[in-house]
Amino acid sequence: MFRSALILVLALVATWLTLSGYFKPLLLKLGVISICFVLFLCFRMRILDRETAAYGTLPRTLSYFVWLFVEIVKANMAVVRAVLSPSMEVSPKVVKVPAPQKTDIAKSMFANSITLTPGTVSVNMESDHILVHALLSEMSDPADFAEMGVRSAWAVGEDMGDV
Amino acid sequence: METALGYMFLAGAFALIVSMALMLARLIGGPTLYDRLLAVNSFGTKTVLFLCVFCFIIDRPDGVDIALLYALMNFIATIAVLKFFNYRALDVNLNRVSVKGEDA
Amino acid sequence: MHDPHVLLRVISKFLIPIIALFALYVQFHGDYGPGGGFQAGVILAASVILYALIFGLDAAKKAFPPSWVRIGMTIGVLLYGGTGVVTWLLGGEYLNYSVLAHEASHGQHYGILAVELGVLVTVTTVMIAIFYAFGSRQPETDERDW
Amino acid sequence: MIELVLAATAPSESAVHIDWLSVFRFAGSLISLAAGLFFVLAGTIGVIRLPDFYTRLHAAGMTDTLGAELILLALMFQSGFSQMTLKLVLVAIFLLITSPTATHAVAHAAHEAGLKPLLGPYKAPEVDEGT
Repeated sequence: MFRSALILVLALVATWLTLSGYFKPLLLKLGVISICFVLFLCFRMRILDRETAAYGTLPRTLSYFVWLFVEIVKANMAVVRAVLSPSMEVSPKVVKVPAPQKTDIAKSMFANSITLTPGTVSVNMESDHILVHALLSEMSDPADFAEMGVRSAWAVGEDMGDV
Repeated sequence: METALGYMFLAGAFALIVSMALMLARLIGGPTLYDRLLAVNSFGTKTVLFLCVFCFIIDRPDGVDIALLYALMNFIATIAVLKFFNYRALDVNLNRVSVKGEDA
Repeated sequence: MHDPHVLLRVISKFLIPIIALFALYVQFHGDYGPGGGFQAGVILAASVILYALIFGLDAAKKAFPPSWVRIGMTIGVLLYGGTGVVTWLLGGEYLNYSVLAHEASHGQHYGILAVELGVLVTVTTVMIAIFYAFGSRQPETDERDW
Repeated sequence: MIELVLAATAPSESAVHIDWLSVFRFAGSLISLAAGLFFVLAGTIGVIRLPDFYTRLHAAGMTDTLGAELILLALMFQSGFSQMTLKLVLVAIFLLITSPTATHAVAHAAHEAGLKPLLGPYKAPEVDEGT
């Protein structure tokens, strides 16, 4: 909990400086007061844990997002082609994707990555799999999802073996 | 070049407004409640983009704060409306794990 | 354990501190950009409301008790009015901040800070009070009625 | 006389000098703005055209991800290294986090409420010219 609080404070300081951009003494003092208040509020809400302070693995997350961005661009091309063609041939399909991630945060990262790539939307989260609705049937390949699952789990600090 | 830039962003703002108007058609005509919610959510995203572009045109960087706020409020509003329509009440705990939040 | 709202919980927990910090940023940068006590109060209340939406009203009432709401509503108004009375006692008009410090501009700064803080506290607590009142309402219609 | 001519030609010579950095920024923001608007409009057309709720989700997601990020990137190209760029990055991060979550929430609610997805191959109906 103390580690999470420390990480959260660092992230909040960065957010405050990004938002404010002024380095006047009065505003810096007010910033310290604000961060203390936010920390107090989080303490009262009992949400000071790894999920709130998910910044601990920031370098990994950033490099994961680079990989994800390429996937997003590829998927976007396919969806645009399907949507804008006059015949609009789509083949919606619902598949169950196994989600063996242990932590909730890794599962959330996986589900959000699935939704972020157009053409696949995570519809329901069960205990060991995610129900995914795919726009084109060739997008529902389990191997792609498995790779994305391993990589997204790695991005939030959970090692699941090789890609 | 300066005027070219201005016209470029004006055209961008106009295209965003057109796409928002088209989204309103789905909002009014959407057969189910969820279509309407989807349209509202997408409309909100476009509003954020429009605010960013508009602040750029009138050259007031403060406005990006409002766009940031709109992105956050859009999220909260979507969740609140969904929760209200699914449970007919706001007093429902969606969290099945303990409040402590430790991983089970 | 079956938990269908995992994603909502994780993302909301991530967002709540940032929304609260954003509220305080809006509060303290009222003289540099858009913002001020009223907007900041609404945003701060929104972070509590997001918590209440995800974790239920009972957890929210444990984190932000209704007694705080009652106290906050009075404290805010007292801060606002009290600043006016203090300036009055110091020899100025009601809410004439210039008399609060030796230099007029400093006094105005402190006065505005105090008044805006009063507005923030009042608006936050009133918004949360309204949400608690609405949220406690039990559904009148049955699931099959609509 | 010669000095006068030299003085007259000197400014025009410096005017030929092209500021490559601003040209690059202009081209970058033009390209990414055009691409972003293309994806936004394509997503909107998709939301209008596609047959059922679950398929419309995909079109809306297309707007939320690549369209939004590219338009914000176009603005970042123009604002350079300033406060505004950092704020635009923050807006982009928030959109990346909140929009898939909201999409998931809407889809999940529809699934819970029992809305059945349309499955199998689907083709747009032929436009009847006569009517």
